[in-house]
Amino acid sequence: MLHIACPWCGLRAQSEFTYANDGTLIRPDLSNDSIDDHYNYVYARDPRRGIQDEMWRHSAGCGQFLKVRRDTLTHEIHATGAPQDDLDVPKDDRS
Amino acid sequence: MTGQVFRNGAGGRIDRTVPLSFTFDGKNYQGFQGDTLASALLANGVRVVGRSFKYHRPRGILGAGFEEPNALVQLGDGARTEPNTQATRVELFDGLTATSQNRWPSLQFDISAINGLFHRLLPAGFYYKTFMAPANLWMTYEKIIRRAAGMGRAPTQMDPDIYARRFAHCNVLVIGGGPAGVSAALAAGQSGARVILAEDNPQLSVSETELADMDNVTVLTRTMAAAYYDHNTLILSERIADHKPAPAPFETRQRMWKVRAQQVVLATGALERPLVFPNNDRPGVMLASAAQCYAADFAVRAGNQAVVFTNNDSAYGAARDMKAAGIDIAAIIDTRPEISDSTRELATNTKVLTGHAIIDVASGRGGATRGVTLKAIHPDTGAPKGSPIDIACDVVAMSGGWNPTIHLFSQSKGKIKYDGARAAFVPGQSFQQERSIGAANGTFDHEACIIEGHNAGAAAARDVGFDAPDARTSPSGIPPAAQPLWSAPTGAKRFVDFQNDVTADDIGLAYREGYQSVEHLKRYTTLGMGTDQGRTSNVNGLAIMADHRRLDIPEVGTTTFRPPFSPITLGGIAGWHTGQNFEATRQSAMSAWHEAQGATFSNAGLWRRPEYYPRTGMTPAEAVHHEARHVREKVGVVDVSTLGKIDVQGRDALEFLSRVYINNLTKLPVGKCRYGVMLREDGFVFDDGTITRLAEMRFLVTTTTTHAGPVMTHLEYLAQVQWPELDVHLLSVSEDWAGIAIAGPNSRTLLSQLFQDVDFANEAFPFMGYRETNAGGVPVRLFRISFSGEHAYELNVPADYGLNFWTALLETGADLDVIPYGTEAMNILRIEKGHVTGAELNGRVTADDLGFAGMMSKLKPFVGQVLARRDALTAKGRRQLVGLVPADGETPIPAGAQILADPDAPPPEFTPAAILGEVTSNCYSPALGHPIGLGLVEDGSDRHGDTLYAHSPITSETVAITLTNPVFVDPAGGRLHG
Amino acid sequence: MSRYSIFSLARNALTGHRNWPKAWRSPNPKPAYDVIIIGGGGHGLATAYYLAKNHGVTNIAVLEKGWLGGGNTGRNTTIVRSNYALPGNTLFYEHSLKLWEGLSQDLNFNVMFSQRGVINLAHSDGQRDAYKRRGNVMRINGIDAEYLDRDEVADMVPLLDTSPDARYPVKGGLLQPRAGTARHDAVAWGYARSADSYGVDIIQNCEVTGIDIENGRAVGVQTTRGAIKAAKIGTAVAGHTGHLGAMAGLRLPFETHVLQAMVSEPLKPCLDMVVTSGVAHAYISQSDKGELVFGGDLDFYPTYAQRGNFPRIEEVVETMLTMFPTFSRVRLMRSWGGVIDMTMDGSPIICKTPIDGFYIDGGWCYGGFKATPGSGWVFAHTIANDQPHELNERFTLKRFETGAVIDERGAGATAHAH
Amino acid sequence: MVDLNLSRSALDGVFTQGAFGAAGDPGVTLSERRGGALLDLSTGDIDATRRAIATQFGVDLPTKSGRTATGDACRALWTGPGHWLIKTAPKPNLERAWADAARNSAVNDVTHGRIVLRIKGPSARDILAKGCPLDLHPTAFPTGACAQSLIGKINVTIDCLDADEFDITTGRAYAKSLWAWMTGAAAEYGYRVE
Repeated sequence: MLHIACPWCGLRAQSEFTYANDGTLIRPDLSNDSIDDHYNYVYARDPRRGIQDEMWRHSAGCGQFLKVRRDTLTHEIHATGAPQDDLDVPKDDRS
Repeated sequence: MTGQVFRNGAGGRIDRTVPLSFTFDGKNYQGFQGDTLASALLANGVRVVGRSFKYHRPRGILGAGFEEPNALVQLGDGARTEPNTQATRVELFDGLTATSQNRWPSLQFDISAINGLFHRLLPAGFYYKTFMAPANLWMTYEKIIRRAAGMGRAPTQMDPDIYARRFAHCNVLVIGGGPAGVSAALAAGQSGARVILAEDNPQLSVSETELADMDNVTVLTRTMAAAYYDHNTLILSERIADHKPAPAPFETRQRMWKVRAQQVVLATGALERPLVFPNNDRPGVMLASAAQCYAADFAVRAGNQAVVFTNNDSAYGAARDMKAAGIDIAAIIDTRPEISDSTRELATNTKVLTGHAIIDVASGRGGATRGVTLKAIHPDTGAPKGSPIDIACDVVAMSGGWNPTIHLFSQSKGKIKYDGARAAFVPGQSFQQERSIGAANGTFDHEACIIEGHNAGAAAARDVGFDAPDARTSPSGIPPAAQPLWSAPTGAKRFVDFQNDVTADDIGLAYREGYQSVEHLKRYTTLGMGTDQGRTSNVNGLAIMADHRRLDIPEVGTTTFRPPFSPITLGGIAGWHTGQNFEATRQSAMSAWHEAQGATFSNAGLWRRPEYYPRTGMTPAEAVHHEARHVREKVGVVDVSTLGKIDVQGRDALEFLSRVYINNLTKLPVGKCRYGVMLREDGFVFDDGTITRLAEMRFLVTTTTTHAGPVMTHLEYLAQVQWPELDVHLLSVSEDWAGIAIAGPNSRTLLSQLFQDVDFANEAFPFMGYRETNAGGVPVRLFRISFSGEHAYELNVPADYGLNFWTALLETGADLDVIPYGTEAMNILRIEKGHVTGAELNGRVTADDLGFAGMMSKLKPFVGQVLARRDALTAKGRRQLVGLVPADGETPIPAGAQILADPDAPPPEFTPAAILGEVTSNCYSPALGHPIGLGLVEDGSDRHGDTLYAHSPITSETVAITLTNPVFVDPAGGRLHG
Repeated sequence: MSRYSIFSLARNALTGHRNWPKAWRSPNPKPAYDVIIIGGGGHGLATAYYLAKNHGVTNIAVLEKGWLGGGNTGRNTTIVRSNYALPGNTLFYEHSLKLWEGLSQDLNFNVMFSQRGVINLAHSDGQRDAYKRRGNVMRINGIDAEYLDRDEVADMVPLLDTSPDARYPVKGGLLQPRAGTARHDAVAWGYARSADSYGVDIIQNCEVTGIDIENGRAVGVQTTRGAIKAAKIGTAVAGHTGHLGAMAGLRLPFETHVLQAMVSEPLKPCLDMVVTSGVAHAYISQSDKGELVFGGDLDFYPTYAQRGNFPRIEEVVETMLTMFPTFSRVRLMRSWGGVIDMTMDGSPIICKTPIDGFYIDGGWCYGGFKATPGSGWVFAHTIANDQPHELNERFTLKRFETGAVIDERGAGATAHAH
Repeated sequence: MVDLNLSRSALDGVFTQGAFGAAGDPGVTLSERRGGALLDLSTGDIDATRRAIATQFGVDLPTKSGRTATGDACRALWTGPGHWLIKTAPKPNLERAWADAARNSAVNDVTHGRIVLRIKGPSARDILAKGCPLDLHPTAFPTGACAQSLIGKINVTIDCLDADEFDITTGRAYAKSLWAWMTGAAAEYGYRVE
């Protein structure tokens, strides 16, 4: 069972969370009406055998979405943060 | 103590003051408190306890614990019966009943043993090569195969017992209560760390009062560590009441622990390997450690005269203990050409034949062992040579070396490695926060185990910040005894996997046919696929395959160790959450009232909703029609509490909603509602509902019952992740407000009577209007919206008042003839009005398909807008919402029918049948007096007036239907607006 | 190929089964082939077999990174059915089912296709109608289907809880009598043996590490056993299609997820059908060995690790015991996980790609095993003719761009809800 | 005219008082808490909101996750970043007053949408651990801690009032299921209902 460090609530069990989406997806701007750009947002994915950023939700906790950097080969979690956080920046240095 | 002829008068860990009666295959026996079923059977001289899977050969007890492949019994009967139970792990209790398995008609005479005669026709994988002709007979063959397979019988009555699960957290979890594990738990416990120690046996191997006195240490006995998952989560299965005839009242039978441990210490011990030689499955052939265990722990002699057969030193200790218990050791047969002096000292006064091996086991009555034949073996090749020697015996105690129990280590993703000196796989690099110690780590020396345990326990505690005792120095340099693997190179029926009847020849056949990878070997021969999961067979099987392939064992590889370590009950895994408790149930504030009226219920997500209220003298259908008709004629109330309700507040609430609904909302004033539709990002319709502007910056939006959760998640995702700059606060208030719809011509009068301070006149409170009032101190929200198509309102009150308002409406409206109606009537009313719900909102329709194109704002961007423009979503030929009426005006439209032009068209070959559409909803319309339906039909909007067929071959119904406008009742909306 | 039969078995018994030939050769890779199939599971081997048998293409290598059938072929719950509702799926899966019906004889290898019937339980009126709707599509397309009422279900599945006050009462069920189960490993072995007999090179322990593309055309692969050239390259690598696609520079509408399955200890026959429940996702059958075989939903997070976690096992077992309460004292023997390509509409992709000579067969979501023969058959057609068969012309990558998705569950563009 | 102001608990008629389950000293006492008000507070401006709440309720909203703060007749539970559950004596029109006054924040009166169960006794932590994945050891979840988590499959807010005393808040519609879970879990320890 995974244990995920919610950036707000601390380390919690997998059953409190739901996986939401690829964590790198940025929705096209509202003014953007390109079908291609929306296709890429909605459908295209870059599979990562290894470390990838994901969006999860602490659905049975604080309800917040969080970014999770996780290894898809080992299930190790290397970092978590708020949705807008850059996980490359160490936690203490994030604004 | 009659009958326990193989029990010694003294010794062992049993309590002779507590005699216990039990039955096996209907026969009565006696044992003692502290016995296992296996030890008690052996004490009574019961040798044959089961039949093998394929050849139905008689089998006896091989081991003394987890490793047991043969002695599987059907435990108990009736509701508490339990198949495939290892007799070696069943604690004896008074009144225990057990039955042997996989034999018919009896254990002594098993018809299927005839399979043994045809064994030449039944090599590994024989079924892949035969039973193919004639093709239509396979299902018959299969029935016979199925009947022959299986083992125990599943219970057919409800399990009366209670199972529980629980979570636990600790700093250090120690698995295994042997010397190493206890030592580790002590060291970790002394540091103050929170420690859990789990041991499968009823007691720890060493009595340890210091451990028991530590508040920070939890000792769980009768607890098997079943699985090791990610992030140091382990599953433990605790047997609380299995050693009793039945649990006490309210007592839990088994408790499954889900432990999150910061550090784990695995002290899971080692299991002995059998040796592979002809007829090594005869009852009486057992593991040396098992014979030793029965002698030492249970004071049971496994037989009268034993031959010990070994390739390593450990069996000499077993021989000593067996001899001490009174078993005559006829000889120790050692495959090694030489043994050390210290080893030989252990066998003083016992005949030792080195460089020899057993090449056959003779059987007597019932198949039990009565002697062995030996030969000298070639020191390099292991091939038998010279003349045979016969020795009479009724026990063969064999030892092929030891396998560290690395299952949990392997499950933890630790890398295992082959240790040639120990001839075994041992833990290599750990992956998680884990340490393996003691025999599980290939350390077999008692003192070394204790020190290794101490050091691991202390280090684990130190790693999580506790001040733990210092490491002790291990008496290193104790070499493991040389234990070359040995198996007889030839001879019939050399069993490798006892439970699945896999022989060395089967492995040879797999090799010759190319099933050489370990996984192919396993799958082709079924090696290691029994309930014991290959505990006694895997390494021997690998060694034989390696030998064929002329590879070293590690080059052959191993199969993956899958959870659970040893089988665990399904009841224990599910705990509370089965049957009625499978999932939570959501109830509205009026649920109890509906129940009291005898309503039937249906599930909508987790909610239970009343379908209709029975009426005396009416069939269910008549009652439903009555409710629907009554709403059109008078007034009815329906519980709509289950609709999703989301409170949306903030400076940007309007902007946010404009982005997620297709509607233009900028002109929605405070005090008004609007019907709204949401698309998914992919452009298809997601959900519909109403949007009400409660205040300048506050909205209440509703969702369908089943989509409430997904819609909330969707909105939160957008608000939190994609548009964090918007000031918007979302809260699900579905359960805060009870919802009641009041529908029908009399609804206005009814509400006017109840809320006298509200002006219900059309101008003051028009269709799609919203009003708030306060009734006796209770805040009330009134919406003039309609799902039924009638003049109607929805009323929201804080949920605790819901039941009171419901009954108040019924009381107040008694003169107006108000009745309650359920979801069935509601469904009829909305079909009559052409309103869509689940079957139409099927996740594959566009807004245009449902006739909502006009709602789609062109003035602003919204979610789904762009991908809704894709070719396939805008092409001609899409299915559109239509009304359906039977062409003859009376035949019911079959539910789930498909709509075609030609119901007699033959089935196609490669191009899908020409189906034009489907019936999505259907009912009898009391308002119209005939059946109606809704459907999605290709270009349906252009086909009004066409006649097609609603074709339902699955119910043998075909009905000519005419396509119409989907709004059957009041298409002009006079009732709504009036 | 030496023929298998009761007679050959008897003949070989006389020589102690010492003379059985290898089921397939283990050749070293040649420098070049007409076609390379990446993936030595059921789909890849079936593709090679049908390329040889139906299209006369025999200069083929099947490259397998591990052991044959070690991916999802050997990890599934062995259910075979064709009870689909949407055009594209219906006839494709039915064609596959028809191939299953003759497969043991075609391959001369008993794949133990057991047509014991699959029942989908309906737990509400809405679900009942939906199953009828699906059953009608099947019947109109010439596929067998029957609607059972509650009592008929209870007769066929006596241990199922069909009481009206159950948490999710059984209202009825959709039965496909010709559906059933098969022996999963045997399918890979049977195809391997037959493909081998046509001269197909089956190369195990050969992992593809790169796809060579020249001028927009795939010309070969890099492997752990060297570079191999080929005129055409097809992938059939359940769970890893996205990864291989990325090697060729394609971004695909996939996520890779783990699906767990499990078996109980073996029991005497007590469940004769395959039973699936629609409310709580679960499917259960009993193997010929007597084990109850069951599974449910994904673990619901992307992963390439063939291991799942316990919460899903708990939920599947909860569901199973809610359906079959008397199995409470039966024990779980083994659980495992397989990784699967989840597409954004739940339906597979079998098509040419924008790269000439590079074809993909993937996106099987939960359902790849039953598709094995059909998938191989149409994929072989697609590779041989450089255009799809009618049966797979809808299974394109393009459909996500145009919106012509095949979304049986109506769950939309998510890769883990189908 | 009927009396409309009649509030009913979701657990009306669901339980009776008395001792149940295993014999002996009860492991816990279960009871429903009613009478107070519950407010859900969400803000994008934490400082301003804390000032406003301090003025209105005399409680200093906790900003650390999993913490509670107690004022005169009020208890505030941290339920998320910028999010609190405030338990207080009923005050009229809080929600409306707030909506008119505050910006970049929202208040909802959720008194009637939730139920609160109290579990108290030596077995309380063991019982909760049967369904709650939190580490409930007193060192990890001490008096004054709160958390949102699961019990069984039901979302709950757990408020640790004392060493062996907890208030469990959940959605009103789940009341019966949570009650069934609690009593089912407590039966092996014995429990009293008050």
